[in-house]
Amino acid sequence: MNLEVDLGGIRLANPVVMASGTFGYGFGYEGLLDPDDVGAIISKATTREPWAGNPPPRIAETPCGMLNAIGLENPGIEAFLSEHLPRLRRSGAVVIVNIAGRTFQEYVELASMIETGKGVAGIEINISCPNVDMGGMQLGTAPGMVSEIVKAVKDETHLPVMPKLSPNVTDIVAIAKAAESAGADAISMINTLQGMAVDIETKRPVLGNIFGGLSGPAIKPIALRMVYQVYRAVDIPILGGGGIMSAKDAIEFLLVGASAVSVGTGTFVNPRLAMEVKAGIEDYMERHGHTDLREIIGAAVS
Amino acid sequence: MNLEVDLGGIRLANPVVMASGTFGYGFGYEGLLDPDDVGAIISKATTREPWAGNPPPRIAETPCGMLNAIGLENPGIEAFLSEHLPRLRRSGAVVIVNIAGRTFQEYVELASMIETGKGVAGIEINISCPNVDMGGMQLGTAPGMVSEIVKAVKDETHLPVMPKLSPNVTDIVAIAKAAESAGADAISMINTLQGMAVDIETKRPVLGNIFGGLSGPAIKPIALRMVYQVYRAVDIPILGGGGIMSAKDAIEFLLVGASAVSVGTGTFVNPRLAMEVKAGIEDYMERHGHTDLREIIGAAVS
Amino acid sequence: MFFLENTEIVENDRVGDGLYELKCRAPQIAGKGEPGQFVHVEIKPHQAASASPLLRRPFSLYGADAEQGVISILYRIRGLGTSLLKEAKPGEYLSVLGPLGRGFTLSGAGSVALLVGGGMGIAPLAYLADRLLESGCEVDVLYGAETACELVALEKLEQSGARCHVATMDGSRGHKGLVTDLLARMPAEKAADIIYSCGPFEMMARVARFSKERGIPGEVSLESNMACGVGVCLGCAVRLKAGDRDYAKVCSDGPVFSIDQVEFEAGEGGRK
Amino acid sequence: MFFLENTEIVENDRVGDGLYELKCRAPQIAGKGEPGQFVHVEIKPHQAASASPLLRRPFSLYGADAEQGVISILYRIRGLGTSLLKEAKPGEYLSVLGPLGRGFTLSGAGSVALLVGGGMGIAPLAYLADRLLESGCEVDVLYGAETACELVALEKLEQSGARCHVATMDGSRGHKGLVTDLLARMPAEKAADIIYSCGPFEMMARVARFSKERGIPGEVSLESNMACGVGVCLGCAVRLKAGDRDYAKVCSDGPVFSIDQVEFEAGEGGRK
Ligand SMILES: Cc1cc2nc3c(=O)[nH]c(=O)nc-3n(C[C@H](O)[C@H](O)[C@H](O)COP(=O)(O)OP(=O)(O)OC[C@H]3O[C@@H](n4cnc5c(N)ncnc54)[C@H](O)[C@@H]3O)c2cc1C
Ligand SMILES: Cc1cc2nc3c(=O)[nH]c(=O)nc-3n(C[C@H](O)[C@H](O)[C@H](O)COP(=O)(O)OP(=O)(O)OC[C@H]3O[C@@H](n4cnc5c(N)ncnc54)[C@H](O)[C@@H]3O)c2cc1C
Ligand SMILES: Cc1cc2nc3c(=O)[nH]c(=O)nc-3n(C[C@H](O)[C@H](O)[C@H](O)COP(=O)(O)O)c2cc1C
Ligand SMILES: Cc1cc2nc3c(=O)[nH]c(=O)nc-3n(C[C@H](O)[C@H](O)[C@H](O)COP(=O)(O)O)c2cc1C
Ligand code: FES
Ligand code: FES
Repeated sequence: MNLEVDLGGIRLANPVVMASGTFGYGFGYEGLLDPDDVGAIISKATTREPWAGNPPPRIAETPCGMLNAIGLENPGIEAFLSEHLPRLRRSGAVVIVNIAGRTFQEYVELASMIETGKGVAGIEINISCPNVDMGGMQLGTAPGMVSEIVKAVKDETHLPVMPKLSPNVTDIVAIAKAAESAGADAISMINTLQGMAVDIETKRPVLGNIFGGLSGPAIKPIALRMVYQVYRAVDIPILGGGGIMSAKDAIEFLLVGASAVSVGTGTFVNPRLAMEVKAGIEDYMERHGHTDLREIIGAAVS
Repeated sequence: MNLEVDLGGIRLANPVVMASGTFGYGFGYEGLLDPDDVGAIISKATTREPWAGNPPPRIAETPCGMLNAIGLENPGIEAFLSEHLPRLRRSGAVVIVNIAGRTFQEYVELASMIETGKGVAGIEINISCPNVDMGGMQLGTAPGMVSEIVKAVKDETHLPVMPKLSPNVTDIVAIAKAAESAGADAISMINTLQGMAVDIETKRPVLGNIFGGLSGPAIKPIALRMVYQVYRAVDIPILGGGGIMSAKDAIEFLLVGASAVSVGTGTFVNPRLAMEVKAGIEDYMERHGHTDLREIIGAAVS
Repeated sequence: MFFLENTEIVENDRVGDGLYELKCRAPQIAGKGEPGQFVHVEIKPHQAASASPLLRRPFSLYGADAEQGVISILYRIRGLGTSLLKEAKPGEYLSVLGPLGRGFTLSGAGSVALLVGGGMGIAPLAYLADRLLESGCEVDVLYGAETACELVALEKLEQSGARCHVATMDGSRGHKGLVTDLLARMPAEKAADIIYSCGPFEMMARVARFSKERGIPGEVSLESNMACGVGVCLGCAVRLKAGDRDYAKVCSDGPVFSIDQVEFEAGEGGRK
Repeated sequence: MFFLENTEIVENDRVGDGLYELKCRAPQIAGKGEPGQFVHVEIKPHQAASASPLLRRPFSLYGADAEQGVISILYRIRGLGTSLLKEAKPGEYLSVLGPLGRGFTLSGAGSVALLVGGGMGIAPLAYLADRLLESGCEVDVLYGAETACELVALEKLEQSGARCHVATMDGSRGHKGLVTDLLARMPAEKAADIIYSCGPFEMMARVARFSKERGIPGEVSLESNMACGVGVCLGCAVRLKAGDRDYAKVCSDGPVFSIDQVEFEAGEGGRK
């Protein structure tokens, strides 16, 4: 059974990828999930300088979902490259680095620093960070802006570049196309939907940041729809996810056109989920008489 | 205890409104929920001519949510005015008519026909029907278009006009402001989020229409966030909803700025939900020492 | 006229592989529920405020005892809802909405009724057989299943006095093959005065062909995904005939339709 | 080092009004779990594939018997998760992740430990008392609750040999008032060698003041909403001191922190 996929130049032994921000730097679940068993690990968003993140509470549970407002807390690219990356490399994992910036220049610097760092398989551009402003407009929600960032990052690196799209947009297809034209090697989708929760006893928003990003099963129907739409519109591969809690969910994403799937919130619930998803995809393929993953990618799209 | 609210000129005895499309024409739950006990009833979307609707399956359940792709099946405005409206009026209910068109002209005609019909308290403009195109762009997703429709309808009627916003947009605030400037008396939000479901055994989308609208508790965090944002930006009252399943959920919407709340999918689960929500709001107000609903509207917004 | 009852579970027993029968105290529904009508059941584990599963689940009445005030349903484990329903224990409560929809038209005393059911389709037919027999009809039931141990309604049917003819796909009981194979064995003349059928689409399609060939009127019970169950959401639409412009609502125009109202020949997808 | 165990429930009993004690067979966690560490419990009614509640729920170890391979937690019904947890029956299975976090630093033999707990804060302290007594410490416990019948850990504490001093808000047992009122009654000199505390923020704030005044070192256990429980999501952040730039992770830097690491004076919000 062939589970290998090529995610825009990133070769994955299997299509199950750990979503950014939900697997730290690869070792939080040591003993339960080995970094080199999954298709790839996408590291927590890294910024040019260390970020402290948002005031607590940062987490709230919602029906079949959760809100997070971590606010990109991270130690900065230098600490990432010197401390976390070497350890991850030694594990044999395929590492994709998720980068986030406040300015154009930050993205460019991040990309060039990663290019020179060794052992990175690709760059995921976080153009969908919900709490960062750029030129008054929310980043990642205008095709022109996405196109410019992708171009700038591509110019700076030889690594495969994969923008991660925000679902908080009117026209996801326009954004995906802009990314493709700008030279993106693959597309990652979806990031969280912006939401909030309210405590009726204190009459205050639950999150310290008021707004947070909604993830988990609640958003799966929206994510599937967007992957389906984008798959019909672009030719580059898609890393699809949002609410994957089982192999069945992952297969849904493959059928609507994802070449690989990302598991995020699901890992918090079931730390071994990624491995179960991988095994479940194999079972499914066997049951349906498929020998190559490519046979099911996009099979439900007409 | 004063539960009365003024929804842009529509006087409601209590803030609980039956959402369009989820209560038919007011008599589906006869014996369980009386049309005149709720704040208002918003009738199923009515179009100029009868519409047959979408091919089945039209319904799919998703985690804490449901997708529907009814496709605005309805008997047309003439049948509505002659058959359904008179019966609803006799019940003593406050009736808001939800209208949907394919063209500008249709909205204008619908508005003028309703103006002359008797006993309607207001018009909800469905500018967020997910499966209707207008000039190549999805209706209700561009501020300019929303503004034009609101103006055209306002020109045609003396009734309070309330556009119902689509959440499938990058900037809900811009749309709400456009509606306000165009003369909208209130804002209704949110309609469903576009989503889909996949059957991995048949490898086909579940819905006959492929895409459908996501409603239910899954979308509540998104709806709350949007109401919060719009409340800060406009001065007209908001009818808020999306995923309300309990008085607690409804109070969350009031606290983020809704003057009244709409109950949709929740009625399918609990046909008496609207009455339980009303009672629960009263309990809450008593417990927190409030005597007027206005004291809690927007109380969580800073 | 229907009711929303908070019903106490009296019994919820495994009656076969993945098959359960649930009885609950719902006096109002039991007093009104006719064969072919269904109930819409809220499934909330331990009555907690969980929104998953969200929607109610529709099940045909398998029995309704007006005197005892008890209704029963027969169900197969399919997904989340039924998996949780099977864990509900006697003494716990379920919110049940019903009786809903249009049931079977009961044929008059002295007539011969032919009931053709497969799988869970037997549930409404078993209740129908009871009522037909009570009112003095003769009842033949063609009852199909994958294997003998799935014929969970057989005892009930035989006890009530129906003539049962069985088919199983694996031949473990009765005819080996499709239940509709048994139709060919029916007497060429006056096989029945009326036919009632519920089950898989292909089975009903064959029954419909038989009904047409023999000129025997009949009724079938259809299924569809449902939200409200009472006719307000328009979610359960089916196109009865390929050419129809309009859709019928399974929940309130049906679930029982006259057999000639429904076009089976175009296939299940063809009617969409 | 932690484990993911599919544990069989041995006991899940009501021990007070809205209070339950759950014991389950988790040999690996029982063999490793130290006082102050917690377990992260998946709550899936009947092990069904429902995603509501979604996240695991954190509970302090109330006991861990390495020989029997059994752990216990003491919990209060709060919302959806705990309401469903209380319905889980012996023989059913729960997925438990643990032991997680940094527990209390055990003080050496011969030392005197002062434990101050309120409400569910008693859970980790009761387990701590056990271990301290085993290793030859003297243990004073100041134990506060709303009312006498909520003092559910009292018997266990007394049996283990701890000296218990009780306060209830309604005066139904022990001192009437705050448990921290009892601090004033402690001997002015050498009240204890070390203080451990867990409970409401205000209570811990008073304990911290006492610790400072008397110059007795101590540790507190904090709470925070959690997603992963293992340090990867950064969701459980707390700012320990008002001026801090960085946040600490309750799940992996804590939940136990040195009492002087935490600034209580600015109030709970002040540290945000
Ligand atoms: C009028 C009517 C009568 C029925 N009578 C019976 C009966 O007597 N016994 C029995 O075992 N089953 C019956 N069914 C089917 C039963 O409703 C489904 O098996 C059940 O809803 C599955 O729920 P689930 O959560 O286990 O499955 P899931 O697949 O998890 O359900 C997901 C969603 O799909 C819907 N769904 C899935 N299958 C069906 C289906 N076949 N029909 C309608 N909706 C479906 C569910 O209601 C739910 O909203 C009947 C259906 C209808 C419409
Ligand atoms: C380290 C630690 C140890 C704990 N030990 C115990 C214990 O021994 N006994 C006990 O009764 N409780 C303990 N708690 C609190 C317990 O986790 C919550 O009461 C429980 O999660 C509530 O879940 P629910 O679904 O019933 O409530 P809901 O309010 O429905 O929960 C909704 C969400 O909020 C979170 N949440 C709610 N309250 C808390 C809280 N106080 N702390 C963290 N998250 C919360 C839940 O985990 C969930 O994600 C501990 C919490 C932490 C962080
Ligand atoms: C706690 C948390 C932290 C996250 N941090 C990041 C991040 O740093 N960068 C990023 O691109 N996405 C981040 N995400 C988004 C996830 O990578 C993922 O796209 C999203 O959660 C949807 O998938 P899921 O439903 O499987 O979690 C985060 C999500 C969560 C829940
Ligand atoms: C079956 C169904 C039909 C609907 N039909 C309409 C409609 O005709 N017009 C409209 O404006 N909204 C329609 N809606 C949207 C609801 O009015 C409501 O805005 C949405 O479902 C979110 O609220 P809820 O989560 O409480 O259902 C429909 C929703 C459902 C579920
Ligand atoms: S299920 Fe709502 S109309 Fe039939
Ligand atoms: S809960 Fe995830 S880091 Fe603490």
